[in-house]
Amino acid sequence: MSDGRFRALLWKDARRELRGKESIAAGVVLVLLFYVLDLFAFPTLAGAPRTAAAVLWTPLLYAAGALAGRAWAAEADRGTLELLRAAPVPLLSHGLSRWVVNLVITLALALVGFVAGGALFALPVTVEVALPLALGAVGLSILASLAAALAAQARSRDVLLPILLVPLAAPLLQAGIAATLSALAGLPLSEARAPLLVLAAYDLVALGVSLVLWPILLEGE
Amino acid sequence: MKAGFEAKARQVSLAAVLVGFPVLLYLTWFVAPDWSYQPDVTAPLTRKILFFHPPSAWASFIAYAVVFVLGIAYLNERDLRHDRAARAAAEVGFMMNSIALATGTLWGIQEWAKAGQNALATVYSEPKVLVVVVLWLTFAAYLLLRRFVDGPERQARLAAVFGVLGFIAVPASFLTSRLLTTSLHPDIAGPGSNPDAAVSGDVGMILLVGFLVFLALFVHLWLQRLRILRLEDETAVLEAQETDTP
Amino acid sequence: MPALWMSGLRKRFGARELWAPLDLTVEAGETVALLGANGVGKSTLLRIAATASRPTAGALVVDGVDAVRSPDQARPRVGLQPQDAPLYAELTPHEHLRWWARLHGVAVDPDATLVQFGLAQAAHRPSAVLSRGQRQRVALALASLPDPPLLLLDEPFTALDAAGATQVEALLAARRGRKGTLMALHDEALARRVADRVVRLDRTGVHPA
Amino acid sequence: MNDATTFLLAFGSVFAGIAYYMVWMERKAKALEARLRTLAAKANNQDAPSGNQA
Repeated sequence: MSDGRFRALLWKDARRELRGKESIAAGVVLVLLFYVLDLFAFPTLAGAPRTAAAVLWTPLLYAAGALAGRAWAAEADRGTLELLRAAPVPLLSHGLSRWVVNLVITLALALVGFVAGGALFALPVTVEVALPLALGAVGLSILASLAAALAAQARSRDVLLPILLVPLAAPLLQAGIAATLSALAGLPLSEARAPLLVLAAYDLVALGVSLVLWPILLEGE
Repeated sequence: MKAGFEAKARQVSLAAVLVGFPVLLYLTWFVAPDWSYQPDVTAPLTRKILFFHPPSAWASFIAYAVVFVLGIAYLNERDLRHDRAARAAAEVGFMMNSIALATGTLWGIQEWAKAGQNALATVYSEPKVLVVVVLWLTFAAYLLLRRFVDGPERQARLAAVFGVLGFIAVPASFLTSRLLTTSLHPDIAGPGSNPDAAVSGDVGMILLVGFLVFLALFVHLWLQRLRILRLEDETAVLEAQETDTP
Repeated sequence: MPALWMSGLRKRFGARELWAPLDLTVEAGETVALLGANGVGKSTLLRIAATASRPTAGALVVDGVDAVRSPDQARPRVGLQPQDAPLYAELTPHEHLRWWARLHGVAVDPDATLVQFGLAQAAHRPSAVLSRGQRQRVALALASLPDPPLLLLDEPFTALDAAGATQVEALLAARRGRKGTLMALHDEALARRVADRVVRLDRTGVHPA
Repeated sequence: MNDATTFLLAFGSVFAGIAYYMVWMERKAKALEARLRTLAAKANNQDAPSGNQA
């Protein structure tokens, strides 16, 4: 499929997300909400690396799911999936173009969380902390897009989406939190090689599997 | 014919279960090493759950593998019979998984309560138990997804897709926790004398018997559940025809 | 070579078989109207022809391409106006046309097309604010934009005023003799007036009406 | 919970649960098969006498 057509799809998905700017704004507010909640519970996170890891990862997991869900729900509700199924491109490209837009948004939210963590709780603003979040954001955007496309075709999709996403994201969260703990303990990147490798490997596996699953997921009855 | 083979397999697995469980009980009670007089073992009786928790957990892993394979079969051949078998396997697998989770929790509380740690958190962060929890969440999500999707074809297709994703996530979660626990969580390494770590001759043999019994139980319950689902579909068709004809 | 050739086509939802195996041919240049009661599966038949839905069994050839074995090759040869004319609420008709043209890799003059379909004043308003009739016209413009060998219209006249109806008839006239068109309709009189041939779909298959 | 009660609770609930599930399923299967026979029988005698093939 020529990349001109893929760029056309990217343009459509990006235009829909950026036109309203709602989803970026909603995502940022959603992430910051978690940090405000954390303020209630933890005046400081110094000396509490495990709590800090949870503070960094929970908003990312939830926001990635919510935003991916919003985009797919609109497609399902308005029947525009029917339009896409008649478009002269393989079904896979619709899944991928939506994922790429979702990836950019999820990375942006990871950045927001990263900065908020540094500003509010003086968590170290270092590559060691940033890299796991970035790798996690990549994996989460893939899994959230797939879970959202599943939930969009089911009833009570808002409840179902996190239920579908959490088990799939378990390895990501385990490895991500492990890498974050190593970073918060001030250890250099080389110390966190194992969890970072797991993160990167799981991202690749998720992407590979999504290439096979997208056409099945978006197929018309 | 397939149905004949299925009925026979159902009877054979039932026989295996009816014979197997008493044998397993006997082995657990009399042949297993008696831990009641060992100093650090506060719950000798409960430790005998050891012969039930791992076997039911392994049976639930097998169940999910069956769900995965049948999901792939459905996606290739789009034959709803594969999907019906996958659904039966998932429901029974979820039950097995719940048994594994319940027995694991009870055993963990009793076994590790003495160490003064927060028992449940320690129990569940142990890699071997954590994977049972993750699989339990995956099964729950799979069954909920089926419940919330209308239309047999759509339900079969989406369940198969989630079946594939879950089949990758669960082992990945186990490998991740196994890989990272040893390196980063020294303080939560399981209790010193982890019973199934030092698997002596008898314990190993009984564990194997336990696994075979639970496997036979899974096969029987799966085929029985499949029989019920098939009968329900057939009656639904006949009832539909009954209302059609004037 | 026919624009659409269906033979022994079946579609099953769970235990329900929509129709007995059906055959349908739309010659290149022929406009066929498909009548049928609600719920008999007219939309499903059109979606199968557009490769947006998989048939349970049977042969489906679109403009010479086996659409069952290679749907991706067949799909660019088809234009589908889905039921209820779905559009992206955030995008304007103008953006829809430019986007669809780029997807098909064809050049288009959005403004001229919009004028042709009577959408000049709605050209730059988000589709969310358009009326049902206006959305219908945008969907028609999209489906017919690449002048596909096979055009599939699902209830094209619903929610259209007199001007809209004449635009559809103009579109059909422009394609008659050149390209194949299959329309799902309710009104038999209208069908006889605008189509070369009228067929009826029911549980037993497709029959001349 | 002392040792003995946990043990009995665990083993008891597991066995009771499995046994109940097996009995329930067998009974349900039998009921469905009976219903299927009556439906099939009704469908047959409906077709047979009047002989109206669908």
